[in-house]
Formats: sequence, structure tokens, C-alpha cells
Amino acid sequence: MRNYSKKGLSLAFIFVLLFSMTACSGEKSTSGKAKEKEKVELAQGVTKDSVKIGTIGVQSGALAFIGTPYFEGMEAYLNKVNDDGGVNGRKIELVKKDDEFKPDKAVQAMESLVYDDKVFAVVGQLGTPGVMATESIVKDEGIPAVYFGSGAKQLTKSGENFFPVQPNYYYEGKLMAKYAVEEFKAKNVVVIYQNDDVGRDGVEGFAEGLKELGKSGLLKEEGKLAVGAADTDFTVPVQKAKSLNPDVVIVYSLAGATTGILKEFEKVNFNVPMITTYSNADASFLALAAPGAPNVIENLHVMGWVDAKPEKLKPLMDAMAKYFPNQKVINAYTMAGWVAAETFVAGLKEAGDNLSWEGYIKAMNGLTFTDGLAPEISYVKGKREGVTKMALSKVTKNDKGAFIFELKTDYTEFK
Amino acid sequence: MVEFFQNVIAGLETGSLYALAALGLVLIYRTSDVINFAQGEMAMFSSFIAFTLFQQTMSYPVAFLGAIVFAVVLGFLVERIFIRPASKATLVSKMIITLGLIMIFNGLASAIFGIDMHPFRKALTMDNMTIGEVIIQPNAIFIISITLVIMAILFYMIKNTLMGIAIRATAQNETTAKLMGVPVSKVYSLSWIIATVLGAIAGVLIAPTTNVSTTMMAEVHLKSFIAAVLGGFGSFVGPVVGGFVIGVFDNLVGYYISLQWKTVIVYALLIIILIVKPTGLFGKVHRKKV
Amino acid sequence: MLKLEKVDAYYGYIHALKNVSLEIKEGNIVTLLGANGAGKTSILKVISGLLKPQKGNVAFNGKDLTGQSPDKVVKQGIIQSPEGRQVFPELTVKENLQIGAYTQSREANQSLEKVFHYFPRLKEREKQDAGTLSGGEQQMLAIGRALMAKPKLLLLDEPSLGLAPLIVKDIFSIIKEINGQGTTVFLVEQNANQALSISHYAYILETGKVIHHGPAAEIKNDSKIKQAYLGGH
Amino acid sequence: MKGILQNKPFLYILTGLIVAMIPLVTDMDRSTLTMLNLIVIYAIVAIGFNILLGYAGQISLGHAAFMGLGAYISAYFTSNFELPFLASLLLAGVIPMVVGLILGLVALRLEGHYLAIATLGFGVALQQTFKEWIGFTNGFSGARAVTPEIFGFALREREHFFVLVVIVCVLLILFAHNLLSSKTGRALIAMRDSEHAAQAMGVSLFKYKLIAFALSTFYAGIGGSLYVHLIRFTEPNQWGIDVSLNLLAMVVIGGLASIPGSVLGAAFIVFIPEFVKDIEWLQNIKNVASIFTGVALVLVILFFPYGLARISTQIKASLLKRQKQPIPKEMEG
Repeated sequence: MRNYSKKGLSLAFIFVLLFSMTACSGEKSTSGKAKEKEKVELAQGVTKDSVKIGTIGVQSGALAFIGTPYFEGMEAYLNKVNDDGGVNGRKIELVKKDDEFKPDKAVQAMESLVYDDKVFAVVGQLGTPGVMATESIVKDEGIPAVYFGSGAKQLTKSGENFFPVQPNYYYEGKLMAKYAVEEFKAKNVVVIYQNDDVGRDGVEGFAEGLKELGKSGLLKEEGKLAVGAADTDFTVPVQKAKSLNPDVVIVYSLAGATTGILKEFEKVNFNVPMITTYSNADASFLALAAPGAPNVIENLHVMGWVDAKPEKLKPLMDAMAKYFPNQKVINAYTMAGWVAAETFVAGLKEAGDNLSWEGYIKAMNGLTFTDGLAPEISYVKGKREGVTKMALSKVTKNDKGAFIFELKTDYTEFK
Repeated sequence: MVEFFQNVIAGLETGSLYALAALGLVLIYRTSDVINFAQGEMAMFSSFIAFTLFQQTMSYPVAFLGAIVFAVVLGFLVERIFIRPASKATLVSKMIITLGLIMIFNGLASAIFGIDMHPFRKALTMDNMTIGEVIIQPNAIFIISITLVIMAILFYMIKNTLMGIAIRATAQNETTAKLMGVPVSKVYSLSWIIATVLGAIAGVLIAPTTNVSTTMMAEVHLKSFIAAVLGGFGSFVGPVVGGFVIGVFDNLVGYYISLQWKTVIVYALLIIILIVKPTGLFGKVHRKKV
Repeated sequence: MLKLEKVDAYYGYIHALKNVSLEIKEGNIVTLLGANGAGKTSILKVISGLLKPQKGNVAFNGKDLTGQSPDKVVKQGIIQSPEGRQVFPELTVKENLQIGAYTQSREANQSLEKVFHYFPRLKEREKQDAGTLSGGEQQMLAIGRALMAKPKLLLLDEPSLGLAPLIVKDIFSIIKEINGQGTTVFLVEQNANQALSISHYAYILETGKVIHHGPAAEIKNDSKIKQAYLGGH
Repeated sequence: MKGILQNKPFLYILTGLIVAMIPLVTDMDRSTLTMLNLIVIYAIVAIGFNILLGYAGQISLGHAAFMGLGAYISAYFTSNFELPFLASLLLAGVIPMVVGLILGLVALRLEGHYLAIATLGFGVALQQTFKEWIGFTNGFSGARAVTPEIFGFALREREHFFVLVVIVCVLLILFAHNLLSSKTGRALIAMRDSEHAAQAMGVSLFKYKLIAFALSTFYAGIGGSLYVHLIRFTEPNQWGIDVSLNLLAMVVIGGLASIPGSVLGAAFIVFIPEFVKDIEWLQNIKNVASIFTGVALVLVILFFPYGLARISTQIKASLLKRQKQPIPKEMEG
């Protein structure tokens, strides 16, 4: 009796595995290993009237608040392009994969996009852990990858087929240093940074920027203050910052922690100019942060790389209203997704009918794109820095008493 | 010295919220031996109710009470639907059920309320007071007092009322409690209801700091566990003291030692305290149910 | 007063009670005798509502009690003092007694005096944790706790178990006194002699079946029965 | 023939052989293969965890950190010292085991939920160390690992890697099996069932708890090493409480004290979310995978409280009952 059941169990085990295979592979049991590049003119994922592209990012769990608007922005743009007739007669078909911000899921997603779904390109992959984990697959296969929703700096050196758009946090940090020195004439700076991939690159970049400007003395070691993204008490960093008497404070954290820090500033009535990252450059951030810190928020300046003037944003707003009528929140992530799609399509138009991977990459290498939300994206001569021009906006009240961003500087580069 | 007091007061304020959540954990643990991992997610759900009600009515008391009423129903339903049918399962299996609840509530909250963060107002919005140079927010005093009051009520209830005695009796010997005519199913329902309400209060009170979002309770929930263990599961004073200690300690370590390493240091200290005093600061040996 | 009719009950795989019928008359002390595992405790569980019978029914004063939950049974005036005393060790003596009066909390104070009258020792130790009492004291507490419910029918599961002979004698005389005050008692015992000497009627149970019943005095004097079923004392 | 089939080690090896062959003879999607690899890797960790929880009755909520430690060690030594893969695999098991021994020495004096929280605290602290000790872990930029080579053969294809993980898994299963049928195993089980009885039997509780704890961290480290060479990347956020809780769920869902159960549990926890995500009509509801995985978890516990591995026994038992006797019902109070 016993042994029967044990045998049954072993069988059941095999069964479970078999079941999982069949369930996952579905009908697409075509070879997953066919890696030999098709020698036909069109690359994988391209037909006479369609181009299939893929994207990966977090769509569920704790960080879904990033992925959801981001992919909506992307889909809004693609829907608009498709409704206008597509690109060179081809409709763009988007395959979305959820990686839950986890590297192993991202690898599985990338594998299924590249080998199983056979997409033409990966567009707007979101999330540093996933981007880092799948970098080697993208590199090995040579598939075009446009726009990374990641501020990681090493993407600028990943390879020919990598086309970053969004400025990396390191670069943004450097540019913040430039603004601190040139706009604010800072003598003593404190950086409060979110202690993860976002904030650490930012604070490093800031220090490097100061060094290159010959102003390393502005930021002391004790002026680098870490906060956790999920912290519930921001007293310590704010107390420390206050005791150092800075004339500029850099707040390098995402919306959640930044609002917490601002509220604490408000509590102790700490009024100094502050600069924060482009991740917070949207109206939804203001809606979140302003109620708790109505006074100090007017000291806040944000970096920005998308041109958020209403006339520039109009196509985005119209498309969102048309395709996602229920979405009330249009934020920096929506814009980022939009730019991702915009940049990819710009390359697609440029490549014309030459839709092999090589052809697309060649076309992208000749591209300097200035018609989109971002002021300028260029990949000419192997440049892979993405957007390098950013501007500073200040939070201010408009006539109706609502908080808005007001552009303070021109779009400039570090140098 | 000003910074010291500033950090201590803030620590007491956040510590209160850890304490409230910890009291809920301990209450459920004492009656049914289950560690409720979903406590934080349930509190998050209640906070969303408060937020939604506030948007509809613009009345803070309505929002607060609405969240509490919701928590009563939620606690009751969770015990009825998920915990009671598993009465035959082992304790660790029941813990896994609460893990499942985390996923369910988190998923439901995103589906119903969306994934955005929302600002939420404080209970008291009066101007700050200053004593010396130390800034004190009336809201902080309110939070600390409400914790102490709730602790006192709970303590009185458990110690002196018939229901309280019944809760303790059920915790010690369920079958005999039944034989004495104690409706133990009501006792279980009640302890889940109270625990969920405590979590909801913590959630609504922390919301002004963390904003209302599906992830708002992550840190509070984790710290409430630590507070419960530190103070000891054996008493109702323990978790409150544990909460205060964690809140204050976190800040002092962050301020005087290291912001980056404070998590490591605080947890290392926790382990050391447990080794020196395995049942927590206020713990006596808790008899396991047979 | 209480009638079990043709009760069948299972305990896991074990057929614990087979077609058991018995009756407890008001004002009596009825004893249930039998060896370990004969099903005595199962009968109590069926009465108290801890074990649901598969067949048959339980009636109390003509009212059907079959399948009622324990707290409803207690409200009817039936309370059990379980085997092994089962006091709540981390509750004080007084709190243990208060739990006993859970369904009669309005008259708790009055009952409390009555219990302290029977067991003055408990009064002395009112504020002490029950876990610190001696075995005899715990048994007193267990009986006292049951009395707090103002029972019409008191079920006692082996009150003499593990106690010194002198204390057993005390306990039995108190049971008799309680009965004298008008409480019907259903006594489950292995200690046949002493139980029979205070009882009016007795049932003998073997492997889940009632094999004999009759007035206690008769059984006490029937040497055959004693020889066969009660270990021949 | 019957004798051989009654031999459990033989059955494990046979099953392993068959399972390892499946991807070689069938044609599967690469991403599916990656998932199968992950299932076996988590199964390894779950088996170790089951020795601790199912056999020794000790709980831990910090095992993800040990898995992470194994991953980082393997990544570090293969990339920085060009240590051969097999050596680093072993190292990735041994170092977490030593750390586990040290933690066990202090933490195993605690019981139940106190042990749970102490290990949880340790897990959080270790994860935090991954974040801060940049020299070793490369911080949030993450650590990379190379494709493993065994005797000059690079396991670049998922099918080949799968053979490796199945072999490691079967070896560790055999080890666990032998250990659990030895004196140590009997002592562990005696200890779980009753500490007093075990003490009376002269079992040194502490020693055996420590053995179980160290073994479970060894298995976790091995799992971590295989993981990092499969995914070729790791970063600190991965090794948080959620993974520890998932491990716990694997063991409980699969069945306490059951080796096949741990494999089933790992398959369940890794596979169900992916499966739910692929159901078309559910995809328009936000976060549906999370809700359904949660519901599945609850349902399994409610209907199969003894774990997936014991479903057949459970069904048989209830059938037997139904035929011969009515089912007894303890009443609810």
C-alpha cells in the first residue's frame, strides 16, 4: 500500500512538470531554439503589415504604480500611430510582460519575447534589476533595445544595439551639481538620498559633478544622508541636515520618501532651496506632496528632461483621454512611456522598409530626434548617452492658488 | 540636546503606531496562536476606506469611524471565511493562510483603489508648539495618547471584564472554555475584530506620513512584529513598550551612529535582546496550547 | 430529566458508543461505571455537545438537545466538570469561578458565596493562579467552577482521579451535599465502591454498550456484577 | 522488480533521470525551461527548509538571505577569482552553512515565534548588508555571474543547465533521505514530536536542532549559487522576506516532512503565478495574478491541510471512512 502511494507520488511529480510545460508552451510549440538568424530581408517579428515589439516591466505588486502609467503612455502613443495608419503600412503590435521588478522573472520574460514571441525589438524595458539581468541576452542576440526605464549608468556602454533615452541618475546628479554651483551659488550642500539604486547613483553623480567643477568641498561626507524608500520617520535625516546649515539641499528620492522629507521640513520650518530628481517632475507629485508641506514646497526645484509645456503635452493628453479615459493621473511615468514609444517609432520611420536588425540599428545611428517630448535625442556617431539636456523648474503657486512647475532655466548639458 | 529630544519625540510618535499594530498581533496570537502576517495589508485596506470616505464627505471623524466600522466587518469576515474553516490545520498552515491573505488583499486593493499614492490629512492640524527649541506637533501628542488610552482600555478589558477573562480562558484551554458555556467562536471573532480595528487605527494615523497606498504599511507591519517580540507576547504592556523602544531606538541609532547601517544595528540588537531574554522584555513563558 | 436514546457516536475511526440509552431522574445521583476506554467520556461529550452523535437523540426535560453547541447546553442548566480538572492555570481562582458563571453572570456573586461555602479553601486562595493549587484544590475548583453555572444537572468526569483517599472522601461527601441541595448529578467514575455508595442508580458500560443498569444499592451488592465488570472489589 | 521499485533512493534517481531527459527529448520554450530550472532550484532550497521545519520542527523566516548569500559568494568567486564552478558551488553551500551554524548557536535557544522573528531580523540585517557591502556585492548595480563550466563544458543551454540542477537536486535528495533514515533523522523526528520524550531518550536537542539548521542553510546556499548562474545576475532587493515566506509556503503547501512534497510545493509557488498570468480573460483585471495565487494558497491549505504530497493518502482515508463508517463530526462551539 505504502509503496503504491509513493510510486504514485513520483508519477504525480513528473505529471506536474509535464503539465507545467504544456500549459506554458501553449500552441506555440515551434522551436524555441531556432537561433539561426533568418536570412530573409525582414527580421523576426516583422510581416508585410505588422511589426511585433515587446516590453517588460512591473505591472503588479508594490511597484505597479510605476509600470501602470508608464505602459499606458506607451500604448497611447502606439495606438495613435496605429490609428493613423501605422508606420510604412505596418501596424505595431505590443507584447507586454510583467516581471514584478524581479530579475529572474525579467529573464524569463526576455527569453519568451526574443525566442518564443520573436519580437522585432524590445522597447521601454522598465526597472533596473530586470534591465541589468537581461542585458547579456540583449547583447548576445543583438536585438534592438530602445529606451530603458532605468537610471543605471552602465547602459551607456552596453553595446551598439542599446539605445538609452532617459538620462541616468548619475548624469542627473552631475547636472544637479552644476545647477547648485551656478544657479544657487551654493557654499554648503546636503544631499538626502534614497538608499537604493536610484539615490546612490544620484549622490555619486553629484559628488563627481562637484569634483569636475572643482568644488568638492561643498559636500562633506556627513552631508550625505540616507533614507529608506519605505521609512515612516524622517526626523533623523532632516535634523541632521538642519544641523549642518546648508544653503542648498538635494533631495534625491522618489515621490513617497520625498513627500515624507518635505513634511518633516515643513514641521521644523526649514526653508532652503531644494533640488529633486526628474522622477518627481509631474503634477501628481505636487498633488501628493503639497498638502503636507504647503510652505516649504515653494523652495523645491525639479530637474526635467521632457518639455512639459501644455502645447507640447497636448498630443499625449489627447491620446490618453481617447485610449485611457478612466486614467486621471498623468505623470512623469506616463510621459516616459510615451517617449519610449516615440523614440522607437522615430527609428522605425527612419529605417523605412529595411526592417532587419542591422537596418534598424543603422537607421537609429543616424537619428537626431527633436520632435518629441524630450528636447533632443541623438545616437549619431555611436553616442549612447540618451537625453543629456535638462532644465530646472521651480514649484510655485499660480493665480488660482494651485501649485505648478515654472521653468527656470534653459535646457542645458553638463560641461 | 534639542536634536536628542526631537528624535525621541518623533520616535515615540512612530513607536505608538508600531505598538498599536503589535497589540493587534499579540491579541490574535494569544487567543488563537496564529501569527497574522496579513495584519498590515488589512490595515492598508481600512486606510483606503478612510481615505475614500474622506474624499466623499470631507469629514475626518466620518472617515476615521468609517474605517473602524469597516475593520470590524473585515476582521469578522476574515476569521469566519479563512481562519475558522482551517481549524483542523496546523498552526504553521494557518500562518500560510494569512500569507495568502496578503496576496489577496494587496491584489484587491490595487484592483479597487488603484496603485497611486494619495495624501491624507492628520488627525489634528493645529499649529506646532515649542518647548525650549524642541518642536512638538499636537498630532504627535494625540497619537501617543491614543495609544496609551487604547492600551489601558484593552488592558482593563482583558484583566477585568468577563469577556476578557473568557478570552484568556479560551487561549489557555479551548475545550474546557466551551464546556463552561463560553461561546469560543465569539471570542475568536472578537479578537480578530479588535486586532483589525487596532491595525486600522494605526493605518489611518500613519497615513499622513507614508501617504495612502498599497505599500503604506510595509514598514509599520515589520516593525510591529519586532515590537511584539521585543516586548514579549505574554503581556499587553510589552508590545507597547516594545513599539516605543523600536521607534526611539531607530532614530537614536540613525542620528548618533549611522543612517546606512541603522537597520542592521537595530536588528542585531533585537537578536541580542532575545538571546539574553528569550521571552521578550515583559514576557513570561507562554503556555502552548495542546 | 435527561434521556439518551439509542445513541451511536464515532470518535475518528472508533465506534465509541453503540446504541446507548440511559436516563437520569431528577434529584438523583446517577453513576456511570466502566473501564478505561469503555466510552464514559464520550457519553459526557455527547451530552455537553462536544461530540455529535451519528444516530439517536438526547433530550433534557423533554427538550431535544441533540447537536446543540456546548454554550447552548450550558444555558439549559447542564454543566460538565471535565476529566483531569482542566482548570485554567493562568487565571486566578476567582477568575476560574467567574468563567464558570459565564452564562449566569448576573448571579455570579451569589453563586460565588455558595461555592466558598462548600470550599472554604478556595476563598483563602481566591487571588492565586489556579496553576499553583494542589491537585485536591484544583478538583475543588473544578467542581466549584461547574457549580457557578447554577446547574440543574451536574456532570462530573472522574472527580476522584489522582487524588489521595482522604481527599476523595471529602469530595464525595461534598457531591452528596450538592445533591442534597437539589442538583441532579451524573457521576462518571472508575472508583466503583465509593461512587455506588452515594448514588441512587448506576449504569455499567463496556466497549461502548450499556451492559447493565439498576439501583446503585443492588449493583453494589451483586457480587456477580462486581466480579465480572468492576474488578471485583 | 518489485524490490527495486520499493527502494526509495532508486525511485528518486529514476525520477530524476526521467525528468532531466524531458527537455532534451521534447521541444520546449526557452522561458519555460528557465522556469523549470527555477522550480528545481527552489525545490532544493525547500527540501533543506523542510529538514528544518518539517523534521526538526524549527521555523525560520530568514532563509532567503542565506540563498542570497550563496548567490553572491558564487558570483564573487567565479568572477573575481575565476574559481571553477563546482568549487564555488560547494563554497556557496559551506559558507552559508557556517554562518547558519553561528546564527543557530545563538538563535536556536529560542522557540516558536521568537525563533521566527530572530531569523527574520537576521534575514533583514543580512539583506541590508548586501546593500551596503558594495565591495562584495556591487550594491544595487547587482552582481553578475558567468555561465558555469564543468570540466570544460559550458552549460549555456537551458536544457544542459537543467540536467545539472536535477543532478544536484537528486544528490541532495538522496543525502536528505539517508540522513533522515539514520539515527540523526530519527532523533530529529522524535524531537519534533515531543521534546520531552526526546530528552528522555537522551537526544541532545540542541545538537540536532543545530544540525538541521546548518543543513537547511547549506541547501539554501547551493540553491542560491545555482540560481545566480542560471539568471547570471543578482541584486539585494531580491532576497527579502517575501522569498523567505515563499519558501515557508512551499514547504507547507507541499507537505511537512515530505521530500516529494517540497518539490511539489516549489512547483506550485513558482508555477501558479505564471499560469494565472497567462489566462487570457483575467488579464484585464489589475494584479489578478496576486489575488488568484493567494486564493489558490488558501484553498490548498483548507482542502489539503496535510499538503499536496499527501493528497492521495488523504483521499484514500476519506474514501475508507465513507465506505465503512460515517464520518465523525466534532462540533463547533
